[in-house]
Amino acid sequence: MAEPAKKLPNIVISETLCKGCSICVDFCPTNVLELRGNVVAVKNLEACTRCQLCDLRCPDFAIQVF
Amino acid sequence: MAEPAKKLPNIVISETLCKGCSICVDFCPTNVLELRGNVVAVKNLEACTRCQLCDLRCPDFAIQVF
Amino acid sequence: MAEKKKKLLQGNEACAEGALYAGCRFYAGYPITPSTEIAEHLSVRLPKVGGKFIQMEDEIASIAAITGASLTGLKSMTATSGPGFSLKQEGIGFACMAEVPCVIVNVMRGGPSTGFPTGPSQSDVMQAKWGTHGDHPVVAVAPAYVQEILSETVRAFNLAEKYRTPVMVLYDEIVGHMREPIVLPEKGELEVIDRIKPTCNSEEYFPYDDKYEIAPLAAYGEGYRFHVTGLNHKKDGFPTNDAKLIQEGNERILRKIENHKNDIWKNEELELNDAKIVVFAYGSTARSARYAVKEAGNSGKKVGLLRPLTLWPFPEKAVEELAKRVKVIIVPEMNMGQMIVEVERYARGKCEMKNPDSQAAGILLGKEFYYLPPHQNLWCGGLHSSPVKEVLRRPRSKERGLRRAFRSRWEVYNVNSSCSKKR
Amino acid sequence: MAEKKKKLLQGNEACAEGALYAGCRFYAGYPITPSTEIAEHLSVRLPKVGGKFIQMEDEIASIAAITGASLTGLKSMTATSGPGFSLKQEGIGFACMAEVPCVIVNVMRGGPSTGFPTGPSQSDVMQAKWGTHGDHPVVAVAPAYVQEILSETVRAFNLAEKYRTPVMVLYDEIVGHMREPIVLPEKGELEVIDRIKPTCNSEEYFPYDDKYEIAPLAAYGEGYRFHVTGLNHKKDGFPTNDAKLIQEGNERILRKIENHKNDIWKNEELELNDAKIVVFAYGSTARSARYAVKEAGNSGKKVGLLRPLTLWPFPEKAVEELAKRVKVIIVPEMNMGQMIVEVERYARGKCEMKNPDSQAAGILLGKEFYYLPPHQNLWCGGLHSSPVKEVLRRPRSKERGLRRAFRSRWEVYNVNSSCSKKR
Amino acid sequence: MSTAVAVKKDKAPFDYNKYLRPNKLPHIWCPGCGHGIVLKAMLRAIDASGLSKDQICMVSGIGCSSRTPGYVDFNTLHTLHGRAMAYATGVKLAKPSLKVIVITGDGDALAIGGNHFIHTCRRNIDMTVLVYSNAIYGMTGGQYSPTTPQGANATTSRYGNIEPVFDCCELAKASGATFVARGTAYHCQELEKIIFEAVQHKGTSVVEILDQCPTYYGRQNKYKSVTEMMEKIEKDGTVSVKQADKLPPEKLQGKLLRGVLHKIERPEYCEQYKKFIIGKAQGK
Amino acid sequence: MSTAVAVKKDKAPFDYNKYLRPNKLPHIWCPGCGHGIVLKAMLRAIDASGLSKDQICMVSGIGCSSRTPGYVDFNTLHTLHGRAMAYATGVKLAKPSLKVIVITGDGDALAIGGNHFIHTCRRNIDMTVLVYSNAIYGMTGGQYSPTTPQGANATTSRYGNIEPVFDCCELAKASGATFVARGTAYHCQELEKIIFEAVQHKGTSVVEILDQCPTYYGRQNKYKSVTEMMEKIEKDGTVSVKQADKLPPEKLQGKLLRGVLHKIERPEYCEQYKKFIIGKAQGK
Amino acid sequence: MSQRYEMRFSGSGGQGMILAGIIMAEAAAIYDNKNAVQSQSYGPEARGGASKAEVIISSQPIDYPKATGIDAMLALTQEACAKYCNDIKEGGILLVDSEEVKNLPRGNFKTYSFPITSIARDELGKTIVANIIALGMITELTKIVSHEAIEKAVLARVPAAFLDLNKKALQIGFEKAKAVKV
Amino acid sequence: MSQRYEMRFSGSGGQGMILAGIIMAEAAAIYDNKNAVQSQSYGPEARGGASKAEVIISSQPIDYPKATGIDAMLALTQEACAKYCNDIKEGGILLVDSEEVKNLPRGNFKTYSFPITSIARDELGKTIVANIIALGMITELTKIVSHEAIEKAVLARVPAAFLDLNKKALQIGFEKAKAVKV
Ligand SMILES: Cc1ncc(C[n+]2csc(CCOP(=O)(O)OP(=O)(O)O)c2C)c(N)n1
Ligand SMILES: Cc1ncc(C[n+]2csc(CCOP(=O)(O)OP(=O)(O)O)c2C)c(N)n1
Ligand code: SF4
Ligand code: SF4
Ligand code: SF4
Ligand code: SF4
Ligand code: SF4
Ligand code: SF4
Ligand SMILES: [Mg+2]
Ligand SMILES: [Mg+2]
Repeated sequence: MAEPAKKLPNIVISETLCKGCSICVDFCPTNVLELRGNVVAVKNLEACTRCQLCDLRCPDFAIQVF
Repeated sequence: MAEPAKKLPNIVISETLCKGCSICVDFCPTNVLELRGNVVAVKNLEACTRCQLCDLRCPDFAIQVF
Repeated sequence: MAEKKKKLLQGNEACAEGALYAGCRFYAGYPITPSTEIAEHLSVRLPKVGGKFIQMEDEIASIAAITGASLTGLKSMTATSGPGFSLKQEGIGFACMAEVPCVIVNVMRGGPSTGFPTGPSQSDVMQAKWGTHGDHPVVAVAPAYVQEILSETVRAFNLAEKYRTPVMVLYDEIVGHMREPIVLPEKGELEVIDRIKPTCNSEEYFPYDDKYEIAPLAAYGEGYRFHVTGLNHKKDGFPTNDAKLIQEGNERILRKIENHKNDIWKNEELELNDAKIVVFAYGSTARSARYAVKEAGNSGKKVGLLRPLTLWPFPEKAVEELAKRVKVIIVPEMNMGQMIVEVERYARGKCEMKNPDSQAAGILLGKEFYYLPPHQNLWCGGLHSSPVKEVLRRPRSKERGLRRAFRSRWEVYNVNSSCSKKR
Repeated sequence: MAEKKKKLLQGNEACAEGALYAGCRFYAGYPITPSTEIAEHLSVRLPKVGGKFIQMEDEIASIAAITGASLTGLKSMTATSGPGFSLKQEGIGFACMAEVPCVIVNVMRGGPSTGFPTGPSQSDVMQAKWGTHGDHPVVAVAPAYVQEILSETVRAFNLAEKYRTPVMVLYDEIVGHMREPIVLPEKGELEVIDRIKPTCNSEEYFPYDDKYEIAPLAAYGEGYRFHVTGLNHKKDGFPTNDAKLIQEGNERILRKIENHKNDIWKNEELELNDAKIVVFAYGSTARSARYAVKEAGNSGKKVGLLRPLTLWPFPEKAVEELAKRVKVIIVPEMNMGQMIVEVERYARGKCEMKNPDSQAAGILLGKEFYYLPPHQNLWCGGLHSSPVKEVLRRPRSKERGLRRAFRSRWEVYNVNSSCSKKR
Repeated sequence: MSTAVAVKKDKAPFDYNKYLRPNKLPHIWCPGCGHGIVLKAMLRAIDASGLSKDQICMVSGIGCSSRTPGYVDFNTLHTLHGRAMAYATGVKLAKPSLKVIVITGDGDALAIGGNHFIHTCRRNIDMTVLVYSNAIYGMTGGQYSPTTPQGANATTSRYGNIEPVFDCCELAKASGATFVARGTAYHCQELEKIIFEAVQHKGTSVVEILDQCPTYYGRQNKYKSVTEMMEKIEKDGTVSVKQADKLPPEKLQGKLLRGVLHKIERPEYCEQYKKFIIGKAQGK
Repeated sequence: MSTAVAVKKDKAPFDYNKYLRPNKLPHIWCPGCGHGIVLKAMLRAIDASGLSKDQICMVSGIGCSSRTPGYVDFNTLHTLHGRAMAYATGVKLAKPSLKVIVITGDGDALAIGGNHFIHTCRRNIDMTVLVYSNAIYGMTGGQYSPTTPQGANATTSRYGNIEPVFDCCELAKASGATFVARGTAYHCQELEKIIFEAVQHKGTSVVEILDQCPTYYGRQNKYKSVTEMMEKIEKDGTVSVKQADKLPPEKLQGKLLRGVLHKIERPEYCEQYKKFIIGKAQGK
Repeated sequence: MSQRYEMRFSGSGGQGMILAGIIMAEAAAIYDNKNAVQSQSYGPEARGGASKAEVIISSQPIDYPKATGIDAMLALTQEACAKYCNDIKEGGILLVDSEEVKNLPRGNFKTYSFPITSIARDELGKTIVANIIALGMITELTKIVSHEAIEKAVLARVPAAFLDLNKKALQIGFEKAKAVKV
Repeated sequence: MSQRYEMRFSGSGGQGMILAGIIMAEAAAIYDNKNAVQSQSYGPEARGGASKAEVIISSQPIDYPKATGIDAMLALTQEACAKYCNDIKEGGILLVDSEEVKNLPRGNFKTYSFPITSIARDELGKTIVANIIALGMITELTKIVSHEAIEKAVLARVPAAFLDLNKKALQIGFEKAKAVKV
């Protein structure tokens, strides 16, 4: 937290839309995401490469990365 | 008529079945048949080679040769 | 010059001309006897006015295509006969549910099944009402003359557009294939109704807006991007599972016809004033009935004719009132008894109805309209008297087109009161 | 042990079991809610007894396949729901015309069109009668309980085989998806009728021999090389254009049902003896009616129930007789009013019929069967009294499966005579 | 009426009566209609196959072509327009011992019946499907069909048909049929052999047979005679697969191939059903 | 709920809302259903094509897949099971200025809708047909479809499916479609490009899109997760046409090709109608 | 019914009987301002075998559209004659092609037998106009429509290239009929 | 109607609510020889969201097949509870999973809140048997079927490999219910 602000990606998740299918979790190349209960959550934001594969494969318009 | 009996073919035509379509006439290789009115008739029996093409192509079961 | 406008047209051609007059610009169909001439005529005539004709792969595709076309704003029609009409049923239900105006012509032939393709019948009239699943609105007209086929086809389009619903035109092989001189109406001579389009802006547009009795219908591609579905839907067109909305929606599509029966009904009434015997007949059977009624009149008998040109909604009011004041209603049909179901229902036991089991002396109708040469087609004659008996015993068998199944049993009714002559 | 034989089955499973019990050995179908479980069950069960199950490409192919299969001698069935039933209509007509025994199940859902696929309805009952073009015989049964689905399916097969005709089994999503304990009948417990096969030699065999009322039906491949067509045909099965033979053929296929209505009819009668108010109800609506009739009886009111298990041919005799001696017949239906057409027709004005326009105080029926918890489902109660009014004002909207369209207007009837309690 | 002298016994004419129903001739087909020629080739092929009449079930739809079953002494089923193969599927699966032959027209099989056509091929259920392909709806009086050539006249294409045609054989093959062939009424002896082979085949065999409708197709398209139709469409419009190999591409332009075009082995539906479905269900 | 720090503006996420109808999400599809992935790829492709929303008419049949039009802000028509292409034909011919896109399922397009499918392709009428192919009837709860693999389980094939499958792309091609391609939900970016190309094409373009129904197909066939389905069926079960050239035949065994499989030019139906029918009728 | 005049034109498919019926109906309805209804036989029959067209002419509106008793009938073939002749009224007229119809039906009607087709062939070189000759004859025999009307009707229905031919055929018909009548 | 006993089992799709309903109906109908009717919710709802099964038990034949006033209801999720609780009768019973259902509905009925799913996980290692534990509890709470009947019904419906597990789950249910009741 005391480190200089890295250019971290934005990951926007809609809890109301996410159905917890786990597609984004399983296909994230750098293991950024995880399911918490029935909704996806970010567990390792630093690792995100902004590849947007999670968004592209999410069937539910529930996650976006920029 | 006075000649010795040649082994002439038999051509059997059914007047009730023949519809006079002319297929047999037109496709007879040796020009044996002709239409008389609406029914086929033999005009040159001697020329018949017994190829049976007339029978094979008659749609109406109306002519047989043997 | 009168001659200029008079033309000898076949019933099916008149139907096609009626469609063109009404502004039909899209036809999709699949050939079937005895309706095919409608398609053939339109395949030539439609492109001349910039309209589209397409022969689809089957009847199901045809009703689908005209429904799709109608949603782009074109007045659309298909025509068929029994087997094709059966196939179209699911698609007709869709058009009812989605409230898409279109016209479906059924030139009736002998059924059931493939039946007797070149013979006439009137045996799809109940199918027109009940053929598709679920409760749905039904409007059907039944012309009897070639000229009338033209004008009723125009009326069918008008009703379809006005009430946003499929409308059926039902006639039989006899009038379909017959030629009669007709006068082609000039522009403006017959009323032509176009569908109402929305004027609001697109955000405020609801394709099933219940603030209207019949909501305006936008055309695809004109800025109103609306949704159409065969599922029960809300006023915005999107599906709903809400029982109340479902009930309301279903009631609404029925009510829009129910509430306007007076506008849709059309009957010809002949000699009804003080007739005690009335014939209820439609389509080409009514031609015979009409003839017979006139004959009866000529010989001083009071016989009336109620000829519905609108078969559905059923002319219940006319029948109900009639039943209260006549002695008997006779319903000759070129089928085994179909519209009689409704006639009996609305007669409510108030008058006598033809009893098919009665073989007593009486009036000869229905089948005999055709079996008998007109001078023998008696309004009153004993069953046991000679001309009638003769006919009953040996119907001449050549005129096969006309000898088709009418009612299953003798069309005989005992009405002594009006029976004056005996031969 | 009674426990051994009792089983909790879903209505659709009971239908499949009934088919197997009746000897069904061929099923062809296409999935559709809410009938699919019949196919699913038979896909597992049929091959165990050497029978054949096939999922066809659509519903049209399905009715075709079972008709073909039946002609090889196998008892055959298909099942569907509204949209599929509409598509099968042409094929049903063929089976009628060709006199091929088969059973068609329609598990009714909300219509028209795609409608409300998971909701129940009774809105295809008139379609069952009139859905295909042309005059044709119709036999349809309408079970209301899971046990009855089994036994009526058996009866449907029996009637189909006995009368060489398609027979329909009509029930709705409620009973189709409900589970009830039923007792699987042992072999011999229920009657099973097999079709009559010819015994004559093949030269003397006519598939439509009019010397029989119902001609024996040979199976393909057993030496009788007969012809089957959907065209009008002679007794030898070959097409004819002869009007007389056409008429006779059409009449014969109608007459074979007409003449045996007594054998085909089946009604449950409850408390009819001296009831002045009678409910005419079938299928799952009749379950509510039955409950209500019992309740009325408990509170000392004479209310009866006529519950037809055979919907077609219509129980005209029962209704006609009833109408002569009761004051009112009430016809609650899970549709906008279908069988009421026939009830009204055969009542012939002899008794009062529920007048849908009457909003006076009176009996609450139909929709309210379901809307109301049973203790409020009053046989007699003022419209303006509280429990009723409350319900009319705000139907609870959760129980959507049951809140579907019944009759279009309030099911209210004014019968002062039997109105004793007011709340 | 008959002219007979001597006899060459070995060339005895084929006895069609063996397979025809008594007193049904003359058939309803018009003078010169190709359907009769095809019927005869089929009967000779069936005769060669040695099948018994009781064993054959012939199923058809609706159309002039579909009237065929009425004339032949088999188990015959004349069904609904387009549905022949669906009825036939029921017959075959219910009683696999029957040899099922479907007679259908280009309209019946490829227009309204297209779906049953492709699904029958897909299942590879054992039946022989003969498509009498005359490029027109004959029965209803000459409307264009999915095989009417582009530019041709029909009562619903008075300005010339713009609809592209189906290649029936390609469609059958892509759908899964395991035997696909084409013949013509003109090449009636070759046709007989093709039908014979089709009947022998286990699985769905489809034969498209080009024949002629002089009444509607011929008249509307200005053919002077049936003979001209047969020559131009059937003879000159086709090349046999065997010849085709030897011809330069220019010569094949616009010609349809005749002969067996596709033949593979694939498990048959009824046998699969018996083996895998009934077998497993009964725990065998 | 959202975790945001800095932004790389050039990689702005795609704004689906531009094409979605307000308040219609969440959609009815099950967790993990592939249909949502396909929908998104399609919207990106449409966006790339620059078509206006008013110009697009999206037509579907009945099925889970066919619910798509309800979510998108075009002129939308949700019709009857199997009939989408017939309705679409009416729309297109009546108003050729509309860009028609048909959304259909494997059951909708290839089972009950097979006939309209092949005839649409034959006519080469301008429309893009997207077949959401999940090898099952999803909407009715998991019965086998014409694309369910042999041996697979479904609620009507508890002993293992014996029905051979259709190759949707082969069928489209044999029927006359002028653009035929295959994509998968897994390869969602490639899919976007394929759909883009299909939409650009003039004539009938068919794209078979392999996607997954975890609820019925997955559960019944013992897939442990959606991810496993996508990997085994969509990723490992396919090879792109480009790679395929470089692979030895063994490696292609049992795999479906991805990419544009067929693309030719042929006159389009509505244009032909205008030119030849209306043109001649009006004597132009 | 006396104001109904019922006609039947019969022959074999291709002899133009339906066209003859249509022309007669048009003559009556359009050029003579009467009412007319024309119908024809459909079905397998239309293929090959006997073919017929019926025309009913009346000064009144025509309700019942089919023939009930034939006032005048034309038969160009034996088959058609045998098949359709039995509805001819007492006092009606039957016109047959004498070369085709050898067995004349008996009945209380007048029969005119005339080599219509050979006349067409011999005098005009085209058998195709036999139907027009017949129309001329039947017009003259029945007087149910005027010469002018039938001529207008014929000319309106035939291709421009054959106007003269058909006009001649009609004239021949008129004349031959006058001859047979006497 | 007093002899009707109406039960509702609700939760989310996949929690085995329909199976619970079926087992309860079988216990009543087959092993306790009463009448029973079981129904369930269909439709898009069945996918994902709340799911429910209803059972009506009676000593009399059951005509009206749907619930009219619930005597006993189970809710394993908050959504199901909110959606379906409003038909509970006065004096009825509501059993909820205490970890899932936080907002308890109010009404004139007894509510039992209990960590059913965690018990399943903690004591049996399988959340899948939560429905069976719930069945045990509701049997004990309502006494509408006998312990023997419900046990037979459970064992008849579960795979052989899991007989013991389910037997235990049921027992736990009985016992926990006794505990909450006191
Ligand atoms: C459902 C249905 N639609 C249409 C028809 C009318 N119909 C009968 S045969 C036919 C076409 C026949 O064409 P084809 O199959 O090519 O046979 P052909 O007569 O050319 O031998 C049509 C459209 C019908 N009988 N049933
Ligand atoms: C005429 C008709 N038959 C059957 C059905 C039932 N039905 C609805 S969707 C469907 C299958 C859908 O499968 P598919 O097209 O593959 O779509 P998916 O749900 O798999 O996306 C069926 C059989 C129907 N609605 N209408
Ligand atoms: S953008 Fe790529 S790296 Fe980042 S979370 Fe999504 S899939 Fe993982
Ligand atoms: S892919 Fe979408 S719906 Fe699935 S878990 Fe990820 S965000 Fe949620
Ligand atoms: S057998 Fe051959 S040669 Fe003889 S007539 Fe027939 S076609 Fe001619
Ligand atoms: S082919 Fe047959 S029908 Fe034709 S002319 Fe010859 S014999 Fe007669
Ligand atoms: S109409 Fe054509 S296909 Fe039909 S019988 Fe005549 S020639 Fe043959
Ligand atoms: S049932 Fe299958 S296809 Fe339908 S929404 Fe669920 S996962 Fe998708
Ligand atoms: Mg053809
Ligand atoms: Mg699918």
